[in-house]
Amino acid sequence: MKNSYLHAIKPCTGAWLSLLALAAISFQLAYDKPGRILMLLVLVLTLLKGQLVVDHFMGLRHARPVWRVTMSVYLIAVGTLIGVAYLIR
Amino acid sequence: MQEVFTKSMARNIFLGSAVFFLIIYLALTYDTWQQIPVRDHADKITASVIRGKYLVDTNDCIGCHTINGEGSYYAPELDNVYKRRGPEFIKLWIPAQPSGVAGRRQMPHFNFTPAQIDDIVAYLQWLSNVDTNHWPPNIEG
Amino acid sequence: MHNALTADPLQQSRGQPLPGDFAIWVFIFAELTVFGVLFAAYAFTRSAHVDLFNASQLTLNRAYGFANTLLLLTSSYFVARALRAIKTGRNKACGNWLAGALGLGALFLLLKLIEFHQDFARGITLSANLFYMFYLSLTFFHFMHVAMGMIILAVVAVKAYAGRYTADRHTGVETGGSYWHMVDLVWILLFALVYVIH
Amino acid sequence: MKYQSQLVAKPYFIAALALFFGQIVFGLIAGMQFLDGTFLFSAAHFNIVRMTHTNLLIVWLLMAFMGAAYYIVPEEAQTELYSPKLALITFWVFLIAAALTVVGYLLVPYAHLAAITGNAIVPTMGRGYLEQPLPTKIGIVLVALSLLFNVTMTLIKGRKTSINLILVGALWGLALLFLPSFYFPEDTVKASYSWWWIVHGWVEGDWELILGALLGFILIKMTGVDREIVEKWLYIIMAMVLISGLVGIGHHYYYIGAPAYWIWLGSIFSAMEPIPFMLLIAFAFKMLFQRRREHPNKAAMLWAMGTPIMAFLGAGLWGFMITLAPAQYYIHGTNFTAAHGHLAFFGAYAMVSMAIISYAMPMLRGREANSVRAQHWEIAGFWIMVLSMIGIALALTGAGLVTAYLQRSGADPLGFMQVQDRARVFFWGREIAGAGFFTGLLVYLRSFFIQGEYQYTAQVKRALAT
Repeated sequence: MKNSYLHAIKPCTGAWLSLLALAAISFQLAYDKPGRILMLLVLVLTLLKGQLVVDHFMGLRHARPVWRVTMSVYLIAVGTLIGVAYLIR
Repeated sequence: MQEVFTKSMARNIFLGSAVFFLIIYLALTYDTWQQIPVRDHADKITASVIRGKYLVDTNDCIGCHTINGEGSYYAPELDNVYKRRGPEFIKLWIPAQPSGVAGRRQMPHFNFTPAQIDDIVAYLQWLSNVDTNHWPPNIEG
Repeated sequence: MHNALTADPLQQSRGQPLPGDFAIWVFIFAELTVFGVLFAAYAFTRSAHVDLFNASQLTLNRAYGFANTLLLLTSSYFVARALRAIKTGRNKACGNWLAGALGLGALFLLLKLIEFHQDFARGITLSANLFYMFYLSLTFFHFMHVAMGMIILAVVAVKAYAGRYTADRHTGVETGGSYWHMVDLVWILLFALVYVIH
Repeated sequence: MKYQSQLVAKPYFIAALALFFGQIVFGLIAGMQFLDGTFLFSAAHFNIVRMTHTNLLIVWLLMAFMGAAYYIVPEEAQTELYSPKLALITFWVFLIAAALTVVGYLLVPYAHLAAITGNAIVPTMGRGYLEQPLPTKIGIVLVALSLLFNVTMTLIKGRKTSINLILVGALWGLALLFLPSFYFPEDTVKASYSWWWIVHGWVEGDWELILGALLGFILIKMTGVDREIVEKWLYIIMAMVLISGLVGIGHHYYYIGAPAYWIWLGSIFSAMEPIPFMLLIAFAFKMLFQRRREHPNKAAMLWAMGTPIMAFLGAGLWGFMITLAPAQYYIHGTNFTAAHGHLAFFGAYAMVSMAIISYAMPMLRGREANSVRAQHWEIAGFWIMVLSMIGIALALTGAGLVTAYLQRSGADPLGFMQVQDRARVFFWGREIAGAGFFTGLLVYLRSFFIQGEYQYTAQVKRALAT
């Protein structure tokens, strides 16, 4: 039990550190010149962050695939809507 | 592993969302309450406007008309009637009712005094200046 | 990177039900829908008023947004750790992690209040312009979710300290945690949309 | 029926149906006045006919809800009603107050009625649905207090099921939400804003909880499905009502002078208001398919299944069509709103009232279910009324669209009366469908006069023969 517990921490900690790093990158990009590439980049980074939270914090990678897919579809749908809105200007 | 779905959690969600969204609504209402006097020029609500409104209410004008779209759909919108018809027309129109034209919708005769009609017109004038987010779409109401 | 993270040595079986009480998930999905529609409404309104949105966006203090992102991400991590702790039956550790998450949540609220205070001082209101309308609605609505999440986590923390959970029976921790992660998830999207993307 | 005191529900249900009959008569007169403006002009002007029509609706629904409460609360609490005598006194007070109010409407000019009932002291009159003079409003509060006292005391001494908690809680909400009717500010915009606390608060919030509780009760009784499942889903559905409906009130605030942000908040939240109705349909049919018994009262089952569907159609679908701000910009204050109002009030609240009446009345008359013949009449009434109401809604929708196209849009919009003349065919359609509805109501009421109870043996024999 002790052993498995130690193993179980790591993915969460890894996800957390990755999230912090991604947030820092997004924050840096906030000061860049506006542009479509930049916008899409931030959007993709954001969706990636979202999926990390869903998988590792919410723990949906252990849940029935349908739930994880539901959340992924949600993230992609919201991301697509935002992306389209920013591209049609 | 069996899915957990308890009645007590369902009840907590129900009560929680009731309180949660009530607080949000109250916060928004607080803001709205500050904005309304600005948007409807509350400083222009004179004694005459108040008397006019009382007449409009106690004669159940919204039993046939709409005011800002609320009321009944039997007779025209009153929000912008002041701008549509002008004060003189209204002052002549109200005492001349009912028209008695066969089959046409009739407006009752209310026995208003000229002073009362002035009050009603003052109220309608105030009403026409309320900021209703550009509604109605045109002068016909 | 993604692969390395998902390679869980525990090999926990997939096909588990949603963590926590199903009732909270109905609420979570409802809230995510509302936020999703709000985000889309923001984005499409912006496409009709790009200059207004870009100019107004620049008046926001992005450092606050970033700091709050770090706070929520970390508190979410703490909640995940709290769940790990209770899965090995350590009630006290679970409570401590939750208390830590609560502390970070409180910091988030404090920072957001300071930001709101500065906004109001500058005359930013719901009726100032379309951008501020969305900005204030979204962040206030999210603010309320953080407050709500903290109440839930506080209840869970108290129960954890009182030893009401065990390694086998800890649905409450999962329920509260799932809600908190949703609040975190929404903020990640909100931060990117309102503070960063332009 | 398990408790003697449930019998007090009977006069409430009978009065409810009598007032329902009155409501439809006045509805037919009002519909006629759209076609011939001089019809009954001097006897009862349109506004009087309309307020009688709408007030009778409110009163009969309240009668039915009260009857339902007096029937359900004791059975759920597994104890006799706290005071059946008080319930009976309350019934007569309410009925007489309602009758006097209608007589006042019909015999005294409205302004005069306002003058003699002290409206100058506390102005309350002249708002839609709340036209009642001050004494009637105070009477409503007293009646509500009596009801609340009675059912709350019953609940306290008995079993506290979720159905009962939701029902009694919603009755408290109903009474509390009525209190803003005594607040009528001089600022018309504030008056409008607060008027919706009552109207939206009732029909798109609190009454939906009552609807849920009544439907839940009927489904538990008729299908024999586990109470635990019914109740937890009920809580979830009711939570969705509040999540969407509380801020969803903003869909009334777009064009009345309230700030512009309501256009966004109202549109987004109210767009979700159909969700609880969809869930309610799924919920009702899930219970139906999982039923553990065949209840002989087929008519009640039909009402119970029809309610969520028609509620979804009227409140959900028709409501959604006019809820988004861009659509409402053209449709606000047209007969489209009336179409929604008719279909939603009937589909949700009139039908759930008839569902509980259909279920409870045979019990109150000492039988589990009515004879097959009576049920056939009732089912025929159901279909005629439902289809006629859809007809009314479609006709009014047409009339509303005529206004939206000819009066609200285009470079050269027509005036109000010209547009009304062009919509005449729809007003005819509404009146004809209204006559159909009246026929359906007569058929429905006829079913109550057919004696006899459901004969199991006859049914079994016939099933064996075929």
